[in-house]
Amino acid sequence: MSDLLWGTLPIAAMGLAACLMFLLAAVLKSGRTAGVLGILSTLILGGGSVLVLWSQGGKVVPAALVSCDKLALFFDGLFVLVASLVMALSLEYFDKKKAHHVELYGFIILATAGMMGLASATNLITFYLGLETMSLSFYVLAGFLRAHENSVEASLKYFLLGAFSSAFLLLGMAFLYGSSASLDFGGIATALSTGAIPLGEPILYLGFFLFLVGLFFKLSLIPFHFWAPDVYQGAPTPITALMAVGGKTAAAAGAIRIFLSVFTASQGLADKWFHLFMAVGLMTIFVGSMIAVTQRHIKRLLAYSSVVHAGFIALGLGALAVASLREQMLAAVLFYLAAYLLMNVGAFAVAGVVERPENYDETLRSYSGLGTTAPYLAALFSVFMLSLAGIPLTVGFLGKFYIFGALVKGGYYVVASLGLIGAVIATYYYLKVVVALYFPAAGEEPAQVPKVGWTTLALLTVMGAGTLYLGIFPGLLTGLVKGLGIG
Amino acid sequence: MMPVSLLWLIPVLPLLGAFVNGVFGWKWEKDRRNVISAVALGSTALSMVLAFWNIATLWATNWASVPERVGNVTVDAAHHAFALHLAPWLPVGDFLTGLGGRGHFNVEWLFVLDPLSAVMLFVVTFVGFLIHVYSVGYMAHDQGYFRYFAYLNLFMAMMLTLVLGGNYLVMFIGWEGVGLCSYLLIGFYYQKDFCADAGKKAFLTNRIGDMGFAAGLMLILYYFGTLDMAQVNAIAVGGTIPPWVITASAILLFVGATGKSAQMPLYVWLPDAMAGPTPVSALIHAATMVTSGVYLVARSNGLFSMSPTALMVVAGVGCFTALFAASIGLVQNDIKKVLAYSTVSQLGYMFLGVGVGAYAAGVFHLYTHAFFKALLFLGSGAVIHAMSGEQDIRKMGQLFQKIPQTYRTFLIGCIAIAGIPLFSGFFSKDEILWKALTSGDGPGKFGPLYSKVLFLVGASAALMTAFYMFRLLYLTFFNSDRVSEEAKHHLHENPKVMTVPLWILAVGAVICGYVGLPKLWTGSENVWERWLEPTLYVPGGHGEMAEGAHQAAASGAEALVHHSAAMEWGAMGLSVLVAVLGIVWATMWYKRETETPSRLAQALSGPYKVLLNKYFVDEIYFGAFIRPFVSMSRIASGVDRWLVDGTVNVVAYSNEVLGMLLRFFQTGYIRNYGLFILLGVLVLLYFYF
Amino acid sequence: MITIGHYLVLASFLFVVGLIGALTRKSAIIVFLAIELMLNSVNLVFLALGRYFGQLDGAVFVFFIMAVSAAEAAIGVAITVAFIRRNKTTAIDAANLMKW
Amino acid sequence: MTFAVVFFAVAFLAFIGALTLVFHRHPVIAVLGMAAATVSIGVLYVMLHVPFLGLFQMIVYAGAVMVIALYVIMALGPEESGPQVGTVQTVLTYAASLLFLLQLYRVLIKSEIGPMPAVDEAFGSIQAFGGALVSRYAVPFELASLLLLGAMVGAVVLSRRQWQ
Repeated sequence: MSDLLWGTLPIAAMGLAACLMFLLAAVLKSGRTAGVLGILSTLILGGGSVLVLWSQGGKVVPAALVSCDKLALFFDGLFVLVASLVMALSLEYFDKKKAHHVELYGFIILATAGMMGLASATNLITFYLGLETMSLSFYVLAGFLRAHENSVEASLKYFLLGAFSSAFLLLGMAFLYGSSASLDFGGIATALSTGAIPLGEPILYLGFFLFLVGLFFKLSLIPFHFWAPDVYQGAPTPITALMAVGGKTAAAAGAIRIFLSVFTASQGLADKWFHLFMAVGLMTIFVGSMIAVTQRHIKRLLAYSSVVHAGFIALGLGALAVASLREQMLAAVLFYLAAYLLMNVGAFAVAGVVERPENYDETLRSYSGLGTTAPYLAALFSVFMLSLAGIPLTVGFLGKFYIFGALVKGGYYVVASLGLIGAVIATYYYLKVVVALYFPAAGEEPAQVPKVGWTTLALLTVMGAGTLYLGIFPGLLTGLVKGLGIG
Repeated sequence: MMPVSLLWLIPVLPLLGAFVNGVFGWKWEKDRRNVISAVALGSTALSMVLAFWNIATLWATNWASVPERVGNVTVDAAHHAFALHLAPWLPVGDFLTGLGGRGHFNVEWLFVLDPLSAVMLFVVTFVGFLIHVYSVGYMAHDQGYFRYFAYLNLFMAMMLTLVLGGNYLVMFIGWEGVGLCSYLLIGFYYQKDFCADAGKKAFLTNRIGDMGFAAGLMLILYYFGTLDMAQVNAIAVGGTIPPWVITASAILLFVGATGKSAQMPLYVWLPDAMAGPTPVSALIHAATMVTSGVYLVARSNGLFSMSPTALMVVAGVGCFTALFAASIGLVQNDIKKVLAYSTVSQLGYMFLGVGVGAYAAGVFHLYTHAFFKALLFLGSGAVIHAMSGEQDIRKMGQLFQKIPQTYRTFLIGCIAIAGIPLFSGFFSKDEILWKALTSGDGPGKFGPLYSKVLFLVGASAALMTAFYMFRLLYLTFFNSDRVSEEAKHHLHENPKVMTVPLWILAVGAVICGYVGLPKLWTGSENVWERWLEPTLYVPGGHGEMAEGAHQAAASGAEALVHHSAAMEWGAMGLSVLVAVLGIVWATMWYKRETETPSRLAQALSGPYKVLLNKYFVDEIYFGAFIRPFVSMSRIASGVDRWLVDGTVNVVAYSNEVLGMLLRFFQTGYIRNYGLFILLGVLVLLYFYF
Repeated sequence: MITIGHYLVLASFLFVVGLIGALTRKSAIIVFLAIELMLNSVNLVFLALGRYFGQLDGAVFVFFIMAVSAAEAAIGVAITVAFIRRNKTTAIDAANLMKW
Repeated sequence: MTFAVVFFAVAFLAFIGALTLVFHRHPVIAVLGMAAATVSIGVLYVMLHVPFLGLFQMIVYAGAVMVIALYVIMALGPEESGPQVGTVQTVLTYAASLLFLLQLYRVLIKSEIGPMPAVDEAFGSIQAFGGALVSRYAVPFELASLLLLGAMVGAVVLSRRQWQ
């Protein structure tokens, strides 16, 4: 096979899988069958191609406008994982909602293909197309529960605001193009490092910051986060997990790639975004936590939680600007993203299980006293909550620990201690949920949970065990993320 | 070599048991309680078997010919230690230490099997297993059976992690874990208010200690550049660390130890902790968890040995606590309270032992104490169980015929703790007192006056111990019959599942001391000390020290010329004398009902009340710390709730208010959100241009 | 003489007009079209820059943006129709169930 | 010179079209304004030497998108609704948009603006364009086709009346 084909193998595989699913949608009647086929094709085609390429050490094909280095493959693996998990959770969820539609799985796979494109783009065009493929699939997926008005509203909100923000992103890209006469990351980096900027520096900065706005929107950093709580609340819960985990990881992946290969080329620029990310990250952590404390809807609470987590990720991304910290921080951010995947998909999965068929957004009331009526589910949910809160012996703790450890090592004590304070505030609302699970308020009857199928329970068990296992023995993951970089 | 690589299973097995019972136990709570106990007992028994196998391996190892590394097990032949490097945990990397050296923050899951941890392993798994067995009978009729066994198993897992942890952070996990379990089990009968209060008190007091511990760890990490205990000890005795760092970190660790091991001034939680079920008191608050402070000091012996000041503090606090708690024990009327103060006092002895640098003696007392104190607690539980929950010894008496098995085992326990020769308590207590007297030779190099004071205070505490234990025995089993009619009606000997563990422990309380026969009797070196000696860290490396010790032994009396055999016999005689004296005294006053105690109490009503009210320490703490705090808050805000609940509430509240305000930006209107994006863009652009 | 600057200024004006439309119009359809106008202005920038640099890359990017716009139009109209059917109005402010 | 006149005329038309879209009360006229703007921009594309793309612009926007939009508006009844006036939102929007424009302007006057260089006839030809699409930009091209397929299915899914 030619190098070009090798380099695009994972994206092509997922694209093929998506086409297959769309074709099958015309024939299949049962959503469950479609789901199983979707999971199989994702794991076989997507997972297989990632494994094959990984075993070859990745392929870097400059001509393909995508780079399938090990970093991209790591992300591709995460995307395959999250897509499979979300599809497996959808099997029961959409049955319960009586809206099990065969096309669903095609869109999840299409979104995954988009994420892969975003994670391996080496050119602004592929970057943009990957982002839009992912976003368009999300717009559709958010509206999949058309019988519920929240779902439609979420879809509309996400669509309009997404298009609005990508206008800024595109304008930024246009000015970046104007400042380097190249759409290739390599070309832009050369222009930055040599200082050969055709239209002058101001236009470079303008382009850069407008571009960042688009990224901040996708990462849901404050003040570009407003869409997130509403959309997360309104979208079908497994899809929320996909958006919160896959979408955010993909945005972070794109950011990592473009920052490492382009924006570190000029130290002046790197200094600017270092400070910007620290400020935005800390603001996100603090403001997000404060609002999260007031939330009663579990999905909104989880949405703000994922906003806060984006703040921590932003701290890590910002520190990539510091050359001496780059390698360690990259590993820390990758670890954080993988940890975030496990615990967040788990938390949203429980939220989906607790949802009743007719109801749509459950408040904390639906969780009070689950410790007695559904002890296993409650135990798993506590594990995810404690991990999100960053309690030791969970993978969430280690994620924060590595990021703060790297910050401290780099001498950024102020940022690290502020972030730590924010992390402590953040524990409050997670513990609130755990308390509700085990100590229902006086006079409250313990809530009941709809019947849970074995697939969901098995997946939850795996994720819970993974959260704890990696929290105790992180060696597997730290070994994987060590030494990954732009090929 | 094989069993060492399975070391991690020892804590994991009880953890699995806790998991199974915690998650599925509620299904078996009603009619299949035997499944719950089978899970709990099975996992503990397996873990015990594994532990014994490991200990046997350690015993049989030929250190001269052992390879340095086998798989993920490394061997430190000089210190007789196997270290199992299970997996990395917090690999952060290198950093610059406070002394300008290179530190390595690479914490792994490190489990260490050496003679010291082997002793603890033996005590925890063996006594723990017996108490599990006993609990099956004791808890048979209680609510929350599955919860009880899940907590108990979790406790075992955490305690074993604490014991086996090879670095301070792994140990700290166990340390916090046992604290959590203790808290959960003290509050087990959470329907009763005082149980929950006692749990809270234990929690808060332990937090104070833990802060010291955590601060000590940070200091150690910053200056030593590692948290691996073996390395810290080695670096400490290496002499490159400034003395103040060593003293400060040792004292901070000791603050943690005083919290967990209930020493002055943080002992107040332990007597209250008796609110929990009695087997819990036996396991956690007598035999294992409360001794972990002693274990911590013994584990860090290199660190402590290098700081005479720290040792002086440890010995002083331990010695004073021993006397102080014993004096309170003299007049208490609750059977478990007497034992609780006795535990505090005995823990003081252990600290006295490690404080004078006699780590082996301190750990020896820890080991014998585990047997006889667990025995006494389980015996008291058997009494309480037989008396349908009565704990006041003023309402007992003449029980020796009604519950003979319990009586006999309790008697053995009392003799052992009193320090009568040929029973285990005698050997360990005598060893500690002797080492205290000769502490001028120890690493602390205490002056002769300090040594003598330590010895005399220790001996007086021993006198009181003998007295209050036999007072307890007589008031419970002899004296006059003061049992209420209703209790009498239900009075019965306990089932086999409870008495068999009692007998096993009783046998242990008699014979377990024979591994540490004094050299004075046998003429050859003490087996116990020879076993533990390799775990000691001394300046100049271990080999020389061992060599030196043997030379000293060879040259006989010369080296220790000022401690003649006669003097040692004398000290031993004195400690026997005080024990006998205490017993005789108690016999005179309490064997039969006499007027003396009450008359004396009237004559000396002032001191008596002071003792009865435990020196008013709870009240003093309340007056000195809590009440001023409360009244200050009254003055400050007029609402005392604010300050009692602490600033946390204020922070949380202001947080919520801010959150509520910020929430209103989330209007739900798409165009508002778009506008916020635009405003964000503007802020960004104007900030950078 | 028409320079690259003329194109950029025109594009900025169009972008800002689209911005105002997107944030003030009440009808969801018009808001969507206003956003398309913003994209159009970006297209103009790309194309002008490509022409300025003598490269085809800008034009290619515009081609892809158009493709995405067309896709977005299809999806957007479908979403809007679904929304309008449910709320019986095109008013964008009707999408206000989820807030705070 | 003629070029400049045509440019300004077309630019003016585009601007007026945009203003109509944003400010006209009647949705149908607003959409027609947008159509005018897109057609004008298409003309600018032709003037930028990429006639193929200009044509494409007119077909896609003025043709497809506008027609769909008009169709929706007509089908659902053209409610008269202009922009909001006088609310905090509008005031802030105008202010912020002006500031944004000012910022763009400040950047542009600091930029090193030069005249458009001459290009040869082959530039922007359909051959060159097609060649680039199938060679260098083959991967994005495939991705775009995937995206369009998804959009098609998505539109069907979202607007289908019956659910199972």
